[in-house]
Amino acid sequence: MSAAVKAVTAEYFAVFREQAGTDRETVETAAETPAALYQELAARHGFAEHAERCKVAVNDTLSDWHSPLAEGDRVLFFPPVAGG
Amino acid sequence: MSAAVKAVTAEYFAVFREQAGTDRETVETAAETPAALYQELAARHGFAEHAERCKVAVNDTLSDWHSPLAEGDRVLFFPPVAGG
Amino acid sequence: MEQTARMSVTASALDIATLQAALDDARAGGYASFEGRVRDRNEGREVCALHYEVHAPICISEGDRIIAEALARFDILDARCSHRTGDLELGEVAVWVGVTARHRDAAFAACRYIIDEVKHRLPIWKKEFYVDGDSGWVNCAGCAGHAHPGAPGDARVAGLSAGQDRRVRGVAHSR
Amino acid sequence: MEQTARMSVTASALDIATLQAALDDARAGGYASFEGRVRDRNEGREVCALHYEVHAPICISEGDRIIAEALARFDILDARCSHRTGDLELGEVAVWVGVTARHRDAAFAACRYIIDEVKHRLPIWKKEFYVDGDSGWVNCAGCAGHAHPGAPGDARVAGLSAGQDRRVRGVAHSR
Repeated sequence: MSAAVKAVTAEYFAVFREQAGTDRETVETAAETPAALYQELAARHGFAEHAERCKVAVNDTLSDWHSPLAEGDRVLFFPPVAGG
Repeated sequence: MSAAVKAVTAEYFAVFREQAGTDRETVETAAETPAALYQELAARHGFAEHAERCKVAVNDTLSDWHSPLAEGDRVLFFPPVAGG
Repeated sequence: MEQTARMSVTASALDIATLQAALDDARAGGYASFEGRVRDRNEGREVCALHYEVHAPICISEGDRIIAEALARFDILDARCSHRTGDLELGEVAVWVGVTARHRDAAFAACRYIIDEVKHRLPIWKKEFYVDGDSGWVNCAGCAGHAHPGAPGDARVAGLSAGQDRRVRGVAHSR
Repeated sequence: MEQTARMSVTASALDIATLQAALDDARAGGYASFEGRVRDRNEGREVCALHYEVHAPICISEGDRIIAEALARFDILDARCSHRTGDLELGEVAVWVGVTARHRDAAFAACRYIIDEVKHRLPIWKKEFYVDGDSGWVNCAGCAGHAHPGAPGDARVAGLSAGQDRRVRGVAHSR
């Protein structure tokens, strides 16, 4: 697993934004997917939600958690919605 | 069947009113129920609906077709409603 | 001492904002409503106007009974219904139902229940005027089969010119 | 060349009369609508205000997709949805759905479909402020069990003060 390190922007909403203490940050990461990136960031910021209850968008389009990440991507992390 | 003849008022609505050519009339009848009265009046005015598709009210209260009729009752004949 | 009716009948345009305001309730998380309107065709014929004939006292008492049934059956806060009478033009609202509830499940279910029952139980008759100059009272061929309210093909027209042969079980038509 | 969105997001009070007027259609025999409102309690706690956070671009694109699904699935004429963002007070309308159809079956079914999907798929988060001074983001414990939208007990609050131990499958609460 010698994946290249890339710079991406992580954007946070609602409870993620409050827990991260910011609405966006630039991250240097070897993560190849939004799922892997989420694991890194959840550990760093203490996000309590499993990814399967959340959604992710890449460059303002809803995305699969296992799509490939590219240099410069904006990755939006959406906590569970209000639902009911 | 030597039922006493009584005077009742028949009131007609919508297609019944148009077919009877009046909205109400006084009727001398031996009919003991609204159902029997309807048969008389349907024959006279050419009402085309079966009573089971219609409703009847006596003195402004929805009534059973087989309730007893009394002298002076106002009997309201309701053709089928628009439904759908 | 009698409670104000939740059902109303009116000869002028329905004032839905006012009707709806009577349902305001801080406990309400959901408000479901339905408007039945005069549309430009029915059963394939072009409609240009509509006349509703109503027996108001029984409309109101039976409409109130329907709403009381909805209040007993569903977890709703309140409900109202209002129906027009007289002459209506295309696009006008003929009937309105509004329901408030804590949650939307009950609001939707009760709103549907009320409009279905109103359409089948209230003494309200609809006379359609067609672009071709004809007119006729709209009947409900499915009234005996009440289990399928609103099913396509439910509405039929009993024309005024048809004769005695219409006196058959079911409905025959002038069309 | 892009078609105007049928979904909208707005920071000011929803102008339902204008939203509804966009749906006027002479072919419409029925109009079904739903309003979701801020209510005074949720899960037994007294609510005094609400804040909605929204990701508008995806709200609009995904909301439009939901309405397109409804147009394909149900025999309706048109539909619209609008959602508030920002700070709301008790009783204010947070979300509105309106649907026109020739017949009410389709109008009700599509209205229900749209509000259910909107509540579960759009990136909209609700923060409740309670009378006791506490606040929290409202989550949906049933999101994985999407089959029971709106079921009682669906909504849960993920409080802001809870720690790492909340990182379990399902939801843990600050209450």
